[in-house]
This record gives sequence, structure tokens and C-alpha cells, in this order.
Amino acid sequence: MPPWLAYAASGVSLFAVGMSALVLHGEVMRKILAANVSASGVFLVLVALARRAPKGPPDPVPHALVLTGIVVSVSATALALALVRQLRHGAQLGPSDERRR
Amino acid sequence: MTAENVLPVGVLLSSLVPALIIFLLPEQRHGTRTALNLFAAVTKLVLTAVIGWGVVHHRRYETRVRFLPGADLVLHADPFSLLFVTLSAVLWLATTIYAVGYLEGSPQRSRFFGFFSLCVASTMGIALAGNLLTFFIFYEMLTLSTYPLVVHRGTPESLHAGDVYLAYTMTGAALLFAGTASLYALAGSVEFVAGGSVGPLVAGHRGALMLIFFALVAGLGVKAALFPLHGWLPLAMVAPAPVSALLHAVAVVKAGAFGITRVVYDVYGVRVAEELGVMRPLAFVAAATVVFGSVMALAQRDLKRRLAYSTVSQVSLIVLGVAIVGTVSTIGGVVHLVHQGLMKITLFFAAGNLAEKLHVTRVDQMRGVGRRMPLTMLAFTIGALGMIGVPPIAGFVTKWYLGIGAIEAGASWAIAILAASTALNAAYFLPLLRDAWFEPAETQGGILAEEATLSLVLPTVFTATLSIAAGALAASGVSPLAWAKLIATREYQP
Amino acid sequence: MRGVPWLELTILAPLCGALLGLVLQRAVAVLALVSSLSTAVASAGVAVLVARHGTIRRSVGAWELPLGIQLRADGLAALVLVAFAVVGVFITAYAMVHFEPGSRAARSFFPLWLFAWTGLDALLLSSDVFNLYVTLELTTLTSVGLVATGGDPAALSSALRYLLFAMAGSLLYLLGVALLYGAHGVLDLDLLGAVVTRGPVTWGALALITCGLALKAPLFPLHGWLPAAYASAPVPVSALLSGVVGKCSLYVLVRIWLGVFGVPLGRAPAVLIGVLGAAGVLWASIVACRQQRLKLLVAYSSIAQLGTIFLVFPLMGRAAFAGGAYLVISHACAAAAMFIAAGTIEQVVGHDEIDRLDGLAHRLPLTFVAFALAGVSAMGMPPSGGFVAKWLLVRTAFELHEWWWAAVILIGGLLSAAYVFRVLRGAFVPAPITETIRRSRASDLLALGLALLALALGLAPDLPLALAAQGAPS
Amino acid sequence: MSMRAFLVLTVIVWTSAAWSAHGYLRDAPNRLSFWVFFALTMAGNLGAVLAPDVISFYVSYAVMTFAAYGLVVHERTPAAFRAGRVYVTMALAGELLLLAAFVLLVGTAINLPMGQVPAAVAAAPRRDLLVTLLLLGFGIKAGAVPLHVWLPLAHPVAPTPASAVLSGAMIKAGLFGWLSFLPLGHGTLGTHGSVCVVAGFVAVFFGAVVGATQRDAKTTLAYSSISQMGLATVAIGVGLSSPASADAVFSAVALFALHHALAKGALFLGVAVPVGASVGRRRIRALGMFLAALAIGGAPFTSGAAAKLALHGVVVRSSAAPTLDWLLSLGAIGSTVLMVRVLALALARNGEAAQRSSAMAPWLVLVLFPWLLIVAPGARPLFSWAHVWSSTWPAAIGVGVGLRLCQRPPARVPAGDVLEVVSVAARGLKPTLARLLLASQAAVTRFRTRRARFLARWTARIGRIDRAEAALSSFGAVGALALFLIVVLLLVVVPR
Repeated sequence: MPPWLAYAASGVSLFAVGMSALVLHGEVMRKILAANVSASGVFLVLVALARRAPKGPPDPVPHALVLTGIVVSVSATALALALVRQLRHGAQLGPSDERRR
Repeated sequence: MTAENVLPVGVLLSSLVPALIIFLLPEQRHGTRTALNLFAAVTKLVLTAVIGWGVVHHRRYETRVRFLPGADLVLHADPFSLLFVTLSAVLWLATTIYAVGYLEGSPQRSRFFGFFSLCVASTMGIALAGNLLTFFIFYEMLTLSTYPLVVHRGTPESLHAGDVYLAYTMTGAALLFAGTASLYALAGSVEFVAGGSVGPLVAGHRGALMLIFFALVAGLGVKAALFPLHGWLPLAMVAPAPVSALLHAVAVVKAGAFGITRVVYDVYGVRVAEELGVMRPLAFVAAATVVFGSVMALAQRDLKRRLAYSTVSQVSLIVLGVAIVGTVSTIGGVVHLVHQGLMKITLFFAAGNLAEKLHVTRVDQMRGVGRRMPLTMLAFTIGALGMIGVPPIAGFVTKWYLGIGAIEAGASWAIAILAASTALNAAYFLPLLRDAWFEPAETQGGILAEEATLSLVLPTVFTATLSIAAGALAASGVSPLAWAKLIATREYQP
Repeated sequence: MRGVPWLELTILAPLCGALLGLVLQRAVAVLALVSSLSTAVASAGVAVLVARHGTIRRSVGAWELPLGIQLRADGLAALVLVAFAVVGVFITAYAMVHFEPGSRAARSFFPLWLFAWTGLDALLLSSDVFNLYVTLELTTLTSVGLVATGGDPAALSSALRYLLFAMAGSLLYLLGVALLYGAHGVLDLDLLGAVVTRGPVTWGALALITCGLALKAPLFPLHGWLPAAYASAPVPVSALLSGVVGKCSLYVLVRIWLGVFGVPLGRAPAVLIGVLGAAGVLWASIVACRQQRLKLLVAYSSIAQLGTIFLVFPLMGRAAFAGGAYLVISHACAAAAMFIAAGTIEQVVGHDEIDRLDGLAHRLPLTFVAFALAGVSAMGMPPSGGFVAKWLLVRTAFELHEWWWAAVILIGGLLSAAYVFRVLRGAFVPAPITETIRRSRASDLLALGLALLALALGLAPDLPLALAAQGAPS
Repeated sequence: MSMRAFLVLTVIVWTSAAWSAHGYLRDAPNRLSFWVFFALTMAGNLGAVLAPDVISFYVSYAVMTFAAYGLVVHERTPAAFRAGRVYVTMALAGELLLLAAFVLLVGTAINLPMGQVPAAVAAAPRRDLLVTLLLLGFGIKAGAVPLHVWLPLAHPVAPTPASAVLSGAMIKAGLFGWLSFLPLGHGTLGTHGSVCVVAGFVAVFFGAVVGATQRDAKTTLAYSSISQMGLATVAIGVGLSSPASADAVFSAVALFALHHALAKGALFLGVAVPVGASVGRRRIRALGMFLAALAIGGAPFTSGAAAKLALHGVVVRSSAAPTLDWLLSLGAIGSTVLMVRVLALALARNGEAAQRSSAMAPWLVLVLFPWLLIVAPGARPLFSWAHVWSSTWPAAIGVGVGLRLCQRPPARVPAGDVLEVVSVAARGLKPTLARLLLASQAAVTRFRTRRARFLARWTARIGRIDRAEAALSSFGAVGALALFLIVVLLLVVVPR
């Protein structure tokens, strides 16, 4: 197994782990974290793909993609956190509220 | 842009534009609204007359607008469309005058007259449609614009009637849509042509064409109240009398019967339909409806319900005439489109007058009403006798032609249906006439003391007179019969 | 005409408006209106250009591929662009009526909306799978923000749910994109279409991308996040979500299928999508019939309409494609009109429970007229854009001898008639004359305008259909 | 030529009846209604006789038929309404039969001149059916047995002037129809002819026997009409079976119709002629009635004798001439018996319209007019001894029997005879029908309940969608479904 494939495979596993956590965990903060883990998995896949060609410099495009992806991911996380904060702050909802739904 | 291109649209617009203006008019502007309505109705009559003159002189009136791939919007005037246009235009005028009197002082008149005009506009579109898609579009507009009229009173019963009306007509619409779309998919384009246009497809698509035929007829049969698709009609009689007139005579059931005729003659062509073997089932369904409607009418105790079931029966006579292959029966069917309209609108007007003035709504309340409202009951009598087929009222001409047509086509069983229809019609109308005229009245003022107001009586008497004229002058050149003969000959040209 | 960078302007106009709006908070509404109108003009420019010259491509800032960003406008993009721009202008105008000037909600709504619009236009004009991802995210995140502008707990929690579902969908999509890029080394739709072949990577990418977008679109049965989000958001947001933004993921899916997967993978997955779409039509329509709240009813109606649009996948062909496009634009108008009408009702009577609307039509005639006219389009009754779309789809179904799709569309139409008339029938119940409500009629006029647009689409389909045919698959 | 007789009789009977009704109804409450229907019926009747073509005939005939309903129910009594119901049912059936016949006959050529009708009938593709329809259709109007049941109910309940036109003129329209439409002289219709002859004689005797049991002068007169019309039916029957006799049939039936219309009209009006306390008037009335009764009885030197002579001329051409001739004489006995009964019943009481003053003049016209017939040229044989004898002995026997019956009247057969049987049968069927009706109502109710239950069940079933929909919004469900979707997509795309 070439190293890039190993990285890619572990990226996919990370993604899967994140996704299942996103689905299975009731706690909203955990969901947000799970989404981030999942995103990291995807980025790992992309970065791994950049080194797919055995020789020569790595493909620059995946890096650009990953950078953009991270920006997106961070924004989404920030938005999610802001929402959670506002929810708990404004509506006095307990952390377990999300679980009951 | 010649007159030939513009006039069909003009006929359409002469009720569409008033409809829109009426919606925008404030509720209190009754005078303006009435004036506008009457002006529009008269304009439409004039336009219709002009087109009629032109069609007799072999002018071709057609408006064509590009619409969808393989399906233009086409309005054209052929003799058959003109028959329906004229009927609707004349009856619209009568109904408008009637409705103005009937709704005197009731709320929401703006909405009522707006939708009323919209219905008539849709009917004009149905009549003038030059292809199946255009027909369908206006047919559905008719469905939508009649709903507010059916539920106009807003009572739980009328809302229920509206629900049932929608359930039936929308399902019918879906079937019609399916039939139309699949026919377009099969044939590419479906223009209304005398003699039909799907003939070349029969060889390869026999089954499909049969299925499509039944889908189309079932879709149209809902409005035409063919058994067992008639359930909405008797319920819809909770609507005000002018609406019943509209449903039963001016627009709705007529649109269904008109559509079936179009499909049989101008889409499939009578020979093709016969060859496909779909005419016989259609004739049987129509025959069953004739008998069923009459029997049900006999069982009704509510006057308007009785009239409604009578419509179920009578409209199927149109379909029966259309479905029996032969020029004469076609004449009978087509001319009944007009005759039934004239007679049934008279009956509903009269029933409306009775309900309005004397609060007579049940058949057992008819005692002596002939003395109290002589003009109304005279009109009612003419309508009822016409339905039975008493000469020289219009209904007789229909039965005569249907009878001859049935014999000519070797469908002697249809004679039995006609006889049964006549007998049953007599059974449910004659006792009413007896009660009305020969039983003593409960109260009695001076003559005409209790008669309805002029704007209610005038249209009633007018349509009654037309019913007689259409029968008595059937042999003349301008009668509905003469026109129906023209239509039928055209359809049976080789 | 050709010299003007219309494509870029459609993105820049809302972007500038959004940025300026963040700064000049007092004039945010006027700014939004100006930038909406400019966007509309720019979109019209694109449409004219495409209508005349066919598909247009432009590289932003002259950066060439693969690092540069290329914009591409074909007939479908131009049509949807114009339609969304028109609806967008209406929504902006409505928001100016709806939100109190200078309120916190208004200050956050307008910039977010313009950002969303920026993302939307960029998405419509994107030509590669990654840009589609980025623009889709931009639109989604701003939409989540928009839902949250309601500020109440219900809005916040449904926004959060929306966000989490959307993140999951995006990540699935992104992983699919990664697979595609890994296998083929290109991101451009056309280039990918040229090189993509059958194989495990393509299959995986197809599954991931389709599932991700199905989650975001949403396609039945993954629509669980949608009703709450639409129903709890402020009215202008519901209108723009269901009318405009809600079509994004579907658009992306269509683009990718048309450009990449459609040909090599055959019809089986398309039929699967169609089956889910059909199930969605029936399911959502029935659920819509059972709703007690008007906004939820309209939300489920939107899901049903989306389901109908998904039927273009199995019916793939020029006419069905045009039908789908037509359904997108006419539903954009109709859904926005319905939400605005529902919002007006809620605002006036303080609730939107369907069974308690009896007689209200006498007080709010225009509102009900707008709802009714929009309903006509939603039912697919003529004359309306909905009818034209339905006609094209049903006719195609019959041409392919696959009548069951037609049956689904027709039954869906019947069910939609059931829920639309459930609302309308109350309008005919006579009500005692109560005090007339003094309020601005602007919102009614806007709803009516949108509804009339939906109708007008049914009267003159010639031009839009010709536009949609530019660069459409044959 | 002979058809003119119908015009003459129609005009005379209607005119006298109108004249008489003018006085009869002077103070009646429903005068207007009477005159409207009277005028309509008269117009229809005249129109039918004068019609140039089939369609005008049919239209006039129908107008007459339906307008006459107004005359029948004029008194608004339950009996009148019952008679009206029976009348209109039968009349409608007649109209239907005729409509069917005309449709078969002329098709769309509704302007077929009346003169060409018999030939057209003879040439019609379904001649036998057509003739059957015509016989039945007009037979109802002409009171042919067994289609006569309306007649003894309807004629007596109408105001007397109306009875006079119903019995005098209107049933002749049925005869007129037979003469105008049947293909007499255009081929042989043996079966139809025989049936007619048999039915005719049945009518002759049946009418006499049932009529003799009646207690009411007008009902007896109605039965007399049935009996008399039987004679005409016989003649028509002979005409159908032997074409050679056609001319004789025409003139005989026409003469007979004229005679019977006037004499019967006179008898009916006579019932109503008021005499008050005046002995002179009473004697005039008695004399007039007696003369008219003589005519109907076929006594020598009367119009009746002339008519019977003509009928005899027809019958001798038949193959079964002796039998028929003998039966004719037997029938004359019956006629006379009825007349004796009528006179006894009518003269026993004052004119029924004693309080309403009615003109005697129109009645006298009717009484006297028939006597003109015997001075007409061609009536010579009336004065032969043989004829006098052949018309005297049945009359004499009839008078004897009649007087005997007056002393000991037989049990009364209800008016409408056969109809009573039918009504009794119908009454017997009523419970069955009611049960059927109940059963069908129950079936409808059951259907409705089932439908409601079915709908409710399905609504409940569909209601479960709410829970399912709620479940679909959970993260777990969406996650599982998304995973499932991925798997299915892969299964679908990966080729096997």
C-alpha cells in the first residue's frame, strides 16, 4: 500500500467516525466537534491525494482546496457555536435540550 | 392582424376583461357593475353574430399563438364552436339579468359576478379552442372559476358541495390531463379537425388509443355528469339559482358534453372511434346514465335536486346521440346541447323564483303555485313539457332525431331508452305541474300579486320562449337544428 | 453589450451591497434594494447575452485554469439566474415592509440575504465541482444565519439543526469531489465529463455526492430538517429559502449529473432518484394536507414540489429538462408568494392555524387572492408556470412510455389541490363585518405580483423555454 | 273525401260544446283554466284533422292529448285527479307508441304529406311493427279494448261539455289516425286485421255488458262509446285483411264517426241540459235524448241505421261475412240496452247542471243534425223493408232487455273494469315493492356506512404518517437513511 493511500484511507475512516458521531451523539457540542473531525478526514484525503504522483512536486490544487475547505469549515463551526451560545444564553435551555428532540 | 384573427379573441375578451374589471370594482358599485355586465354580454352577442355570419360565408376565423413545443394556443370558430358560443352568450345575457335581480342586496356580489364572467370567458375558450391543449387549459380554468360560485353562500353545505365538486372535477382533470398529454406524446399535435386526426395511428397504437379515449371521456364525463361520475352535480344545487343555471345550462355540464363531442368527432373522428370499438361502451354508459338519472330524479323530494338529476339524465342524451354512429343521431345529440340548455335554464330560473318568492323548495310544496306565480310556472311548464318531449317544444325535436338516428344506426335498443326517459320524465314532472296548476293555492292575492320581480321573470320567460321557438321553428334556416345539421354533415363527410 | 462583465456583475452587485450594508447600517434597506435591482439588471444582461450567443464562459480576473475560477452561463443558468433575481427583488422589497426599519433583525437580514444571493449567483455560474462546493456552503451558511435572525429559541434551534444536516451533506459532497479529483485530476465539469469512466471511484463519488446533495436539497426521506427551519424563520427568510435558496443543491446535482455522471452510469441511479422524488411528492403532499399551520403546509408543499423536480432525473431529455427548469422558476415565484401571504395572515391575526382562518378573506382579500393564484401554479393548473412544467414532464413520461411518473405528478397535483383548497375554502365563509385593518397593502401587492408572475409564466412560456434550451442536453 | 266528415264532426261537436259550456260554466270558479284547456284541445283536434303533413299532425295531436288533461281534472276532485292520472299515463304511452311509429315511418322527412302516408307505411321496411304501433297508439285514443281503461274514468268526471267533446270528437281523432295512417287498400295484413276484428267485437260486447251495470249516465255513455268504437275497429280490421274493401271501409268509418260523434255529443249534453220546473222543457229534453238514443241504438230511419248499413256493406266483403253480420246485429242489441239504461238514468234526475243555466240551443243542434244523414243521397236502402227489419229486431230485443235490467239492475262493475283488476294486483304488489324500496334504501345506507367506515379506517391509517414524519426528523433516522441511500446507490450503479 503506497503511503498516500494509507493517508487517504485513514482520512476516510476519520470521516466515517466523525459522521457516525454526528449522527449518534445527542449532545450538540459533540455533534459540532464530530463535524469538524469529519471535515478533517476529508481534508486528509485531499492532502493525501496531492502526493499521489510518485515523483515531482506535489499537486498544488488539493492544497488550495483544503485551505478553502478549512475556511469554510471554520466559518461553519463558528456559526454553529454562535448559535449554540445564543440558544443557551438567550433561551436558558439546558445542554440536554437537543437530546430530547 | 385581420378581423379573422382578432374576432375569436374578442369573443373571449368580451367576458374576460369585464371579469377583471369587476374584481377591481368596489363592492358598492352595483350600477356600474350591472352596466358593464350587460354591455359585455351584448358585445359578445354582437361579436358572435358577426362570426356566425362569417362562418356561414365560409370565412376562417383563427387566432394562433405559439405556446409550447408542438402545441400552440389556438382559438378558432367552426360551426360547432359557434353553436356553443351562441348558446352560452345568449344564456349568459339571460343569467346576468337574472342574477342581478336574484342577488339584490346580498353580499359579495363583486366576487360573484367576477367569477361568473370568468366562467363564461372560460366557456368561450372551451368553445373556440382549436386543439386539445387549448381546450384543456380553458376547461381547467372553468373548474377553478366555478368553485367560488358553488361555495358562494359559504354555508357548511355549500362548502361540502364545493369539496365534492373539486374532488370530482380535479380527478377528472387529472384523467383528462393524462389523456391529453399522452395523445400529444403519441401524435405530436392534436388539432381539432372535422373527421379527426388520429386515424393514421390506429394501426400501431390500437390499445393506447383506446385507453386514451377512455381517459379523455372519463375526464370529460365528470363535468358531463356521466354515471357514475355525476355525484357532484346534485350536491352543487345548494348554490344560488343563477349558479345552478350556469352549471346546468350555460357552462359546466355543457363543457363536458361539448368536450366529449369534440373528442369523438374532431380528435378521433367518428369512423376511427367506431373502428376502435369505443363508441358502443360510450353509448351504453350514456344510456345507463339516462335511465339512472331519471330514476334518481323520481326519488328526489327537493325540487332543485330533482332538476339536477334530470340534468344528469338529459345531458347523457347528448352523449348518447354523439355515441350512436350516424348523421341523424349526431344531429340529435348536438342540437340537444342547445335544447337542454334552454329548457333546463328555464326550469332552474323558475325554481329559483319559487324559492325566492314563495320559499318553495320541495316538490310537495308546489300546490297551487301556478295561480300565485303564473308566468314563472308557465315557463316551468314549458320547460318540463319540453324535457318530456312534448311537441312543439325543443325537447321533442331532440327525441325525434335521436329516435330516427338510433333506428338508422341499427341501435333500436336506444329507442327503449328514449321511451324510458320520456316516461320517467313525465313521471317526475307531470305531478309537479298538476299540483301547481290544478291544486288550490294556499293563499291567493290578485293575479301577478306574488309574481317575482321583473328581472327574475323576464329571463325566465325569455328562455321559455326560446325553448318553444327552437322547437317550433326547427325547420327554419336559423334554428339550432339547422345549425346542428350543418355540423353533423361536416363531421360525416368522407 | 458584450463588453460589460455581466456575469461578474451578478455576483459583485449583491456582494458590494452586503459589504456596504455591514458598514452603513442605517441605509441598509435602501442599499439592499439598490443592489437587488442592480443584480436583476445584471442577470437580465446575462440572459440577453446567453439568448443571443449561447453558452458564455469567463475567467475571473483573467486567471486561467486550474487555479483560476471560471464562470459559465448556459441557458439553464441564465434562466434560473433571472428568475431568482426577479424573485429576489420582490423578497428584498417585502423585507423592507416586513422588518421595522433600523431594527436588529433588519440589520442582520439584509447583509446576510445579499451574501446568500452572492453565493447563489456564484453557484449558478460555477463551472467546477469545487466552486460549486464553496458557493453552496456560502449560500447554506448565510441561510442558516437568516433562519436564526428570528432570534427566538425555535428559530435558533431549527437553524442549528439545519446547519448540522447541511454540514454533513457538504462533507459527503466534498469527499465525493475529493474522490473525483483523485481519480481524474480535474474539477471542471466539462473536463470531468470527458474523462469520467465507470469504476469504483466514480461509483463512490456518485454515491457520496448524490447522498450529500440529497440531504441538503432535501430529497425524501432526508427532509427532516426542513419544515421546522422554514416554519420558524421570519417570513422573508422562509420565502427566499423555499423559493430561491432551496433549489441550490438540486441545481448542483443536476449540473453534476448532466455534466459528469449522466452518460456513463446509465439510468439505474437516475431511476432511484426519481423513485425517491416520487415518494417525496406523495409523502410530503399527504403530510401537507394534514398540517395545522399554514407555514408548515407551505413548507411541505415545497418538499413535494422539489420531489417533482427530481423526476427530471429519470425523464432526462430536452423536454423534461425544460420542464424541470420551468418548475424551478415558477415554484420560486409561487412559493415566495405563498409564504408572503402566509406571513401576512400570521401578522394580522397572530396565528396561522388553518382551521381558524374562516372568513378572514373578507378582511384580507388581496392576501387570499395572492395565495389562491400561487396555489393555482402549485397545483399545476392552467394557466400557470406550474402547468407548463407539469405538461412538459408528463408528456415526456408518456413519450418514454413510463406512465407511472405521469401518474405520480398527477396524483401530486390532486393532493396539492386538496391542501391549497383546504386553505381557500375558509375564505368563503361569511364573516361578520369587523373593523377594517389599517395596514400597508405593500406586502399583499408583492405577494400578488409574485403570484401573477407565476401565472404569467404559464401564458408565455415560449421565451423562457427558448432560453432554457440554450446549451441544454439534447 | 270521406275525411271531410271528420272535419265536419269536429267543428260541429266543438262548437256546440263551447256554446253549451258558455252557460254551463258561467259561475264556475276555474273558468279561465277550463277555457284555456278547452281552446288548446280544440286547436289540437282541428289541427290534427287539417294537418297537411305528418309533423303538423303529430304536433297538433300531442297538443290535443296533453291539453285534454286540463279538461279531465277540471273539477279538482280526487276522482278527477285519479282519472287524470290514468288518462295521462295512457295518453303518454300512446304518444310514445305513435312517436316510435312516426320515427319509423318518416325518418327525417317529417314533411311527408298526409296523402302519401298509407303508401309509405305499406312500403316501410318494418311494416308490421309499424302497423302494430299505429294500431296501439291510436287505439288508446279510440278506446279500443283493452286500451280503453282511461275512458270510462275520464269522460264522466269532466264537466259535461268537455265529456261531450272527449267522447264525441276526441276519440274520433283516434279513428282519424287509423284511417290516415293505416295502409288500407295497400296490401293485406291478415293477422292485424283478424286481431282488430276480434278486438272490435270484444269491445262491442264487453262495453255493452260492463256499461249495462253502471249507475251513472255519463259512465254508461262512456261504455257505450267503447262499445261503438268496437264496431269501427271491426271495420278497420276488415279493411286491413282485405284491400279490396278499403273504399267501403273509408266511407263507412267516416259516416259512422260522424253519426256517433253527433249522437253521443247530443246524449252527453243532454245529461246536462237544465229543465228546471218547466214541463215543456223537460219533455223536449226527454224527446231529444230519446231521438239520440235511437240513433245510437241503430233504430230504423236513424243516422245509426245509416252507419250500420255502411258497416254491413264492409262486413259482407269479409271472408267470414255471415258470422260477422250476425255479430253486428247482436251488437246492436247491446247498444240499445245501454241506451235504455242511459235514458232511464238520465231522465230520472233533472239535468245535473240545474243550477247552472245552460243553453238548450246547442244541444238541439246536435240532436237534430244527424237526421240530415238519412236524407242524404245514397241513403235509399235505409228505407228498404229488409233493412228496417234487420235494424228493428235487435233494437226491440234491446229495449226489452234494457227495461228488464232497469227493474232489477245487475251488480255494478267498477268503472275502469280491467284497470281495477290491475290496481288490485298492484295493491297486492305494494308490500313487495315497499320491501324492495326499503331493501334498496337499506343497501344504500349500508353502502354509505361502509364507505364512511372505510374512509375513516384509511384516514386513521394515513394518520400514522404523522408519527412517521416526526420520526424522520431525528438525526438517527436521517443518518441511517443517508447510509442506506449510499448503499443502495452503490448497489444500483455497480454492475453485477
